[in-house]
Amino acid sequence: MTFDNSILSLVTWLPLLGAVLLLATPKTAIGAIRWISLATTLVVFALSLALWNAFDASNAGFQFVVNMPWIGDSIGYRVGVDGISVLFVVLTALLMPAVVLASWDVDMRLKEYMIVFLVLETLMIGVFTTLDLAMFYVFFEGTLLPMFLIIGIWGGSARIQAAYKFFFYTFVGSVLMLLAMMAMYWDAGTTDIARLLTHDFPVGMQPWLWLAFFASLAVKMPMWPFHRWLPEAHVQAPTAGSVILAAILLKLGGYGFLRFSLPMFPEASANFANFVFLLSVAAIILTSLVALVQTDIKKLIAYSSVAHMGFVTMGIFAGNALGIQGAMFQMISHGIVSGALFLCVGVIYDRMHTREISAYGGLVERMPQYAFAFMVFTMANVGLPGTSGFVGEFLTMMGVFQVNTWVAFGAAFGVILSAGYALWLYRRVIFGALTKDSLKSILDLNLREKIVIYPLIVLTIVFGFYPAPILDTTAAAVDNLVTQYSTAIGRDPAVDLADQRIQLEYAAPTGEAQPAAAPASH
Amino acid sequence: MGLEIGLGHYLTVAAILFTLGVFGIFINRKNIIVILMSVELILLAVNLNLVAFSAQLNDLQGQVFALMILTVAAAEAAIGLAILVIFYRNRGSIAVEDVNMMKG
Amino acid sequence: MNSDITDFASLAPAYPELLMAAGALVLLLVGIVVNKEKSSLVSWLAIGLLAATGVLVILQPADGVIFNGLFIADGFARYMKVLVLGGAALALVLSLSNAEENGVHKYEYSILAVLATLGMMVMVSANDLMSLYVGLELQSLSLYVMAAIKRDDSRATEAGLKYFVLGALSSGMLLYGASLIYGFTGHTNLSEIVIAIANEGRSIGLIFGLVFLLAGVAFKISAVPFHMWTPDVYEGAPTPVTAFFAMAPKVAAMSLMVRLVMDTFAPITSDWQQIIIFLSIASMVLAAFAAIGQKSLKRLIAYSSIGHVGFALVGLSSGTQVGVEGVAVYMAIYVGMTVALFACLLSLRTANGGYVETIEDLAGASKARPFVAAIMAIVMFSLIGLPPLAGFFAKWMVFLAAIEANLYVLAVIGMLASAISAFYYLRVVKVMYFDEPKDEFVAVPNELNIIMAVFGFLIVTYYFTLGNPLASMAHQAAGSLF
Amino acid sequence: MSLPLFFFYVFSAIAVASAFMVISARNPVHAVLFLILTFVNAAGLFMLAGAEFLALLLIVVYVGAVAVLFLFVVMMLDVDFAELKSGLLQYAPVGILVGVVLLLELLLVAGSAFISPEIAGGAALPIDNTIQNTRALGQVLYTRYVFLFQGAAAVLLVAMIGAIVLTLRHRPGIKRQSTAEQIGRKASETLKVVKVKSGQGL
Amino acid sequence: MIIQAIVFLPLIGALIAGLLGRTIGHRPSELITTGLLIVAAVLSWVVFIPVAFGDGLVGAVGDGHAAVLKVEVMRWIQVGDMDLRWTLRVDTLTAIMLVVVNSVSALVHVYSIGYMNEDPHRSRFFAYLSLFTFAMLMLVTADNFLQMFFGWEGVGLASYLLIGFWYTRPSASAAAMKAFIVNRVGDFGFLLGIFGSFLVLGQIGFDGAFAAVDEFAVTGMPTFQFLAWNVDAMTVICLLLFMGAMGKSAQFLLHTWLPDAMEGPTPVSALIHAATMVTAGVFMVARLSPLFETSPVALTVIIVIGAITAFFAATVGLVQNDIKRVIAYSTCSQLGYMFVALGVGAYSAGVYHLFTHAFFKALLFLGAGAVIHAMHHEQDMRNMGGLRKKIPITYAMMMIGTLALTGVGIPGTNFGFAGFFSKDAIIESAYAYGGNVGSLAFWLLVVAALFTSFYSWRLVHLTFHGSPRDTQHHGEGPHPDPSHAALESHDEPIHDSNADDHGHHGSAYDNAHEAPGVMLVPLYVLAIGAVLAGVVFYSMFFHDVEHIEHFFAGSIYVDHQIIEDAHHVPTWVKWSATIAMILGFVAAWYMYIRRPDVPGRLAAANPGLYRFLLNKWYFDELYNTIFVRPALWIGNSIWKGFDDWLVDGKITEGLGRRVQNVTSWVVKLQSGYLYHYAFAMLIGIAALLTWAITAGGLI
Repeated sequence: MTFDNSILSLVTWLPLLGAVLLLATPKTAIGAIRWISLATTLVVFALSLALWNAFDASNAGFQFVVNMPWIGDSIGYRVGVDGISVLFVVLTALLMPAVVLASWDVDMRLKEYMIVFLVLETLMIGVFTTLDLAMFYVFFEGTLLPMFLIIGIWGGSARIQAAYKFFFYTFVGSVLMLLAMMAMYWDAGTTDIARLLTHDFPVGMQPWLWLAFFASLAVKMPMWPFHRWLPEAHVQAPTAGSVILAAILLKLGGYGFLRFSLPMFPEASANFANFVFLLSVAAIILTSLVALVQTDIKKLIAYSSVAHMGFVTMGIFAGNALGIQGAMFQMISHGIVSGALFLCVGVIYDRMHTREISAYGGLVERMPQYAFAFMVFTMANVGLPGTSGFVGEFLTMMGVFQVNTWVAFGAAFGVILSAGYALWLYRRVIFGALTKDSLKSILDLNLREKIVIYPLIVLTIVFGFYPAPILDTTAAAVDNLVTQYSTAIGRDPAVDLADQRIQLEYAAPTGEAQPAAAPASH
Repeated sequence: MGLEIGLGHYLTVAAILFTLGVFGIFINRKNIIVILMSVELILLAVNLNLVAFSAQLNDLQGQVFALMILTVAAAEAAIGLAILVIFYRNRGSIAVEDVNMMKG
Repeated sequence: MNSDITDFASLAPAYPELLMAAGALVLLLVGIVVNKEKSSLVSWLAIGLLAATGVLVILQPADGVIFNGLFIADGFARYMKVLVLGGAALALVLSLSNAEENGVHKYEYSILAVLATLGMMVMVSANDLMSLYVGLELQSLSLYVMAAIKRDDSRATEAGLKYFVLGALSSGMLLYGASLIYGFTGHTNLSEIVIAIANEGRSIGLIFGLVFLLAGVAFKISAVPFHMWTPDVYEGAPTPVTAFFAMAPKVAAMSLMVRLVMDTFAPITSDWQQIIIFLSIASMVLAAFAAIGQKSLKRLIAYSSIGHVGFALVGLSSGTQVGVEGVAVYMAIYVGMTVALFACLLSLRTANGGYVETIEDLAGASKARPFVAAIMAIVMFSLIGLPPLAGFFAKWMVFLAAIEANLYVLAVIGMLASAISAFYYLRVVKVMYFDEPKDEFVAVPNELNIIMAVFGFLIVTYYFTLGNPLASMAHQAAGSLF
Repeated sequence: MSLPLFFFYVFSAIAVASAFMVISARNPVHAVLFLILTFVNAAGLFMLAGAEFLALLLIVVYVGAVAVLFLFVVMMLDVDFAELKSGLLQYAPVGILVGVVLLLELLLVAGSAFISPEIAGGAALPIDNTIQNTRALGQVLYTRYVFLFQGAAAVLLVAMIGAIVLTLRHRPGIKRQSTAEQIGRKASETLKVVKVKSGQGL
Repeated sequence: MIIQAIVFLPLIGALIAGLLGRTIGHRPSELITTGLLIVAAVLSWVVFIPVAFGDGLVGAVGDGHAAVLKVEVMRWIQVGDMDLRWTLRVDTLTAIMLVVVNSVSALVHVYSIGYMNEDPHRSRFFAYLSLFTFAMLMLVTADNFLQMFFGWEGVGLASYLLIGFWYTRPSASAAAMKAFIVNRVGDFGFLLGIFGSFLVLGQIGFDGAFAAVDEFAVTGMPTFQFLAWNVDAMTVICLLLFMGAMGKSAQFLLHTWLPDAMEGPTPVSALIHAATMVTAGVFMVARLSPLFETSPVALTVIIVIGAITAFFAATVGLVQNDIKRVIAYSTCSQLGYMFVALGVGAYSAGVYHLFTHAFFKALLFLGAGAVIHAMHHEQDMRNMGGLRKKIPITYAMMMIGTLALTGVGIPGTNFGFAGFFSKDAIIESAYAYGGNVGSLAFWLLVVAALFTSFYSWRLVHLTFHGSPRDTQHHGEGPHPDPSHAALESHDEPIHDSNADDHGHHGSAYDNAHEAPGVMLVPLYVLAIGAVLAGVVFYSMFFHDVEHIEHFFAGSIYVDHQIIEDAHHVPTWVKWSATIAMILGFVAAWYMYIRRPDVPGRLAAANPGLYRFLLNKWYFDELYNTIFVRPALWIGNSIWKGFDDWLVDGKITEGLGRRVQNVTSWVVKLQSGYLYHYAFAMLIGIAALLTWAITAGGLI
């Protein structure tokens, strides 16, 4: 067992081990349960950092690969990460300790709660580390189970309907993807993703496979108009659940697009790109408008998530380096920012037990540190340069502008709206006079909350100014992807990497058009 | 030896008996005993088929099969009537309409 | 006229059956002699007998066709027999607790179960329409009696009556089919029939025979539209009996179905394929919808089993070796899930001692009996086919086969049905976990705890524990049919 | 018309007619009796096809045992027949439809019944006309088909166990004979010698 | 190092005051931020003086296009071909801006020590101020589009924070939001412009972009498919970029946020909404002058928009009663002047006005702040009057500012206040540009100059002259502006009710007092600038083409023709602005000193016009009607109609109901009747038989 062939398995399965440990812990040993969970997630986080550190960013292929056939030929134990997946592993591992800490005071069925979260962590990391098509589905779909329980058991008042809706939306979409995976297996003769990536799927088959994947990924993403489950799931889920949902689970969709749709069905992706663009722009604009009129904090943020995911899909299907890198960045950034936003909502929800915007106002008076944190994340949500939220939006729009100016136009318009709803939320919750009696004694962030939130602030800002750690990690893999994709659909990959797509036409240089000439006569 | 009368004749009679058995279930839906008798008609049709085929094919297997069916059907009838009896003991009726404590 | 039975050793392929038969008679004697209050002795002996037979099957010295072609022992039969025996033995173990109030305390119950299992083994090994019929009836008659064994209970007797009448009707149809097949191929031996069909091709008589025959078997696996008895019998029969019904007989009948279509009717694949597809779709869809409307847990399980038969048939529809593997794996996983499910069901007793009858009775079980509720939830998720639980891998295998055979429409319908079916499985989880408790629950017998723990563990860790061995066994088993 | 054909028509006509009466008779007792008549005529048809043993078996087993069992049960269960017959024809249209479809299809089979010579000639167990039907069956039943024979025996065993376990009741309050107990009785267990003082009574 | 110091010292100050402010206390925060800014300001002059009066920028490298000093800080975004770095770019234009920004900022910091003396959140305020300064510096030192955008949005953020500094006032946070969002509308264009220029020019850095533009001389002008149209690429890009400038510089159509921004503390208005941030648009167009020069259409649009803004804002300024709003509209109007200059190609003139305007407008605002401070945060001029005696120093300073703003000076000579030189330069350039557009711009600017003079003097008269009108507690009288009313109905939080040493007893006038020294010193400094900035730098910005070229050293495009032409306009043109100024002064004198009843009567005589002007041409209402409310309506409709009703109610739950329907139907099939079950089987077998033979092709 060397670092190379054990690290991924370790990172993936360690949380499960923690869960087993918890299983053996008596229900009443609250302290032990908390600390075991925290220790597990922290160790996993440390390992994921070691993984990132050891990751060779210049290598576009899969690393730390283990490849064993397992059940028949169709399901293997295959793991490996490339530039596209490694960061998601780190992101997941990063947020889990935060989630555990945020759930420190959960008093209802703590043991089960922590077990479910640890299981969820294994499943989420598994999605990103597995290199087997069937196992991808296993992990991808497996996340439904703990999330269903999280929403259903620890959720709010309308949790049951939300849990059901969450379950069915994702499940119905996914089963079609499962069938597509089977068809891929028969066509390529393997479920090894590394080999599937080099397999040319028949052009006639691709649209169907693409659509089947789309059915699942679009729901997971969620793309407009398949997003309806998200606001409810977010609203009803407990804080930690919302965090994981927004930060990680939504990314599974984007990851799926990058891992499967684009490289494996390039022709279909190219053909459907405009369709995706349409939905992306609709997501960005329409859900932003909807977010504008929300009265529930979590719902507002949930809708904003949908809008932000619109940038991701848009960037991915731009199919050029800018767009895809931007989408990758946007996903990581959104993972941090939306996770943090939900943590922030959780902070006041813990104190006030309401998510109604109208129940708040003037929090800055009593909670200046909270107001500061919330401001940073709000601004990141708005996409202010200098926060991580900007880089992704900018790159995706830039990438898509090369392909389709309409889409970039619409997306840029959405940026205006995002400022609208985010600031409007901030204004109503944080600003204003503190007139409500219920808020008079509200306390600012405590130490535990600071430990959770402050690092995320730092990351948000650091990645805004210095996104290189992320972009460099993804660069080689994305370039590889873009090259493959462009070659497959008959474009010049060099152009796509250089990101100049729309052909410029030059008028003949004439005397009048001399740029240095005076603009007009006198 | 073959069949003197023609296979088609036998099959036709068997088919009619079978159909009468089926039809019997539809019109005697309330009387379990008659339903059981209808089933016996169906089995008779089967036996007739087998015997006819046996003769036609000049093959004894058909008769062996029929023999088995007769044996097993007798046992089946015994079990069936036993169940009917305990059902009657519990309900005091054998009307099919009463046999619907469970549905849905 | 002449027999190939020359000595006892030549019967080696049938040793397990012989052991069972002899064992059943011994048990009968023991049952008569021993004081009736100690009936659990017979149960344990019966369990031991089933287990011993199982071991014998696994160690079976020889494969082959004996009894003048009436009986076949091959890899497929061996696989299925192990499943049948396992299912039967576990069902008997489940019946041990509170046997009296379930009406299964009579020693005859165990003996009937053994005889039924014997019938199933004959079915699995049948290589002739006659042995098929005899095995089927041996099984059926035992089951009719078992359904009504709680003879003072009007529900149980109603269940027995319904099961019997409809079973008799289905036997009639099966026989009619058998007679037609015999007539139009000239043989009752399955191996000979294949040759005859291959030589003669299709004819109306043959196709009718096929349809009737499959309808008869479809009744036994409770495929729609021959499923109607299932919910009522499952509900009416005592729970341990239902557990028995839900496992071994299904496996046996399914293996019969597989052998018939994959072997006997292989030359006319396109004809039976559409029938199987019809049965499959009808079963999956109807079960998915009907189960949603259920209040009784046992009816829910009945519809669930109908649905699962539909899924297993998806694999069979492909008519490929992968499909048969899929069916084999599916049935194994199905048995495992069913065992765990009934163990949960039997261990949940409300405070007044009554069984959990309706889904609503489960409310809050997660608080009062967290372990049982957890296992139950795992089983429910597994029944949905949610990865990473065993149920997913079962579905994976069968749908993989369907896709291979380009049965896309079937696969899509199946997947959608499975999505709909998730609705009612989730309801159980919902009631247990999300709803507030109404009643207290009483303690669980130990053997149930062990069963739940073992099967819960296997379902959860299927990928690591059973996945690989089961797949290779199924592969071997299916290989013997091709 | 040959004689066998004539008898074929007679038997089959009566069989069909009485079968119809089985399902339409108002009184179940009559139905059972018609069932017996059907069996008897079917036995005649068997006979015509050369299955002598089966024909007699049908009469002995079916008429003698099964049908009589039906008769017992019908009479034992005091059923209100009038009530059972009400609404007789409610499902008749469906029944007729299904019946007609089935009949037409089955007649299609009967009409198209053609056994190719190869199949007819390749019988696995050809009938030897030199020995009697019963003997021929007997010869194969205990050898070639011993497996089925034993299987059928098991079925009958199940039927026996089943019938007993379902219907046998040990009613309390009924005195039963226990031979072992009777034989093992000792005087000391049954007799109590009481010394009675004279003049006092008990 | 000097460049880094200039840029990052404010950031350090901001971080210290912002993060540690609560720990170290208010006073140290103030001193640290202010001190650091003063250092930065001094260093800025150190950089600037050699440029203005010496051999040019120290350490600059001429690369054919411009003499530029570049300092690379670190890598930023590197994707594909796009290699973005944080690079500080300093050339003449930047140096000018550095001086303007840091000087004004340092003065405002000093001023704020006095002005915000009683505010409980002072350290936060200073942190914001320094943060703003840093962002502005990032903007002006940007070496590429994105860095400029960073600064652009950064100042937007700081502006948002500062406008909403008094967060308990709903109007303040509303104004903050409005400012941010309206700016975002501009940024929408800016972003698209960046995308477009990257697409067309293939460069994200300025040098590369300028070089690429030069290529067009050889290759011809590119066109590309934008939205549905095939268009001249540079025109589209320039217009989009200009849209950004319109937002930031509050040009006509995107101006609505600026007056509302006066909700912020007055020093903020001085710094951000007068001297620096709002000029970012001007700076941007100047910075990108090589790009804009390629698109005559875009330039024409700039002229028209600038001229309209200058005129429009001036008209609105005529009738406003809030002292700060008057100055705000004045700012808006002056920004219009600058854009006209840019549009006609006299970039240097535009920058010139930017430069001078910074001083006198900051002076005016700070002066107004001193008035407000003296009047205990009374801002309505109708409640002032006669303050000349109470606060003479402030009065003097305001007079200087007013003289500079109105452009007092003698044409043809070197006598005049700062505004005189720069404004006249613009008006002359506009005339020189000629054509319909030029004439329109010229006349609008002249009229605007008249109005400027009028409202400036009106302000002075109402505030300082005449007799005090505020005899009661303030807060009464008609306030047609709702936000205004809201403003007055709330006590500013600056008044800690318990720590209010000058209280509300008696009239504000009685208690009016001169500002403390720390507030006055900045006024003096700015006053010097307002007096001298014009005359000292006249030659570098406008007077002499060679000098201009040398001075700017390629950092902006210098059009010889227009400047030569502007110097040779007819004399009446040269006098036109001065005459307009005098007319305006006379009118104001007449209406507010001589016959104070005239304004009321005028308003009564033309109620429509009056209300039209008072309500700022009803732009807020218009936007509310055509943008805000429809957006909310659409949002609500989609939420309730699409999401809730259609997707949720009809599709998702509708499917659920369909499933239930099917279920109840299926469950009915299972009737419990034995014969039904048998029927099912028989019907099933009949159907299967039929299907098998028909589908199997046997009949």
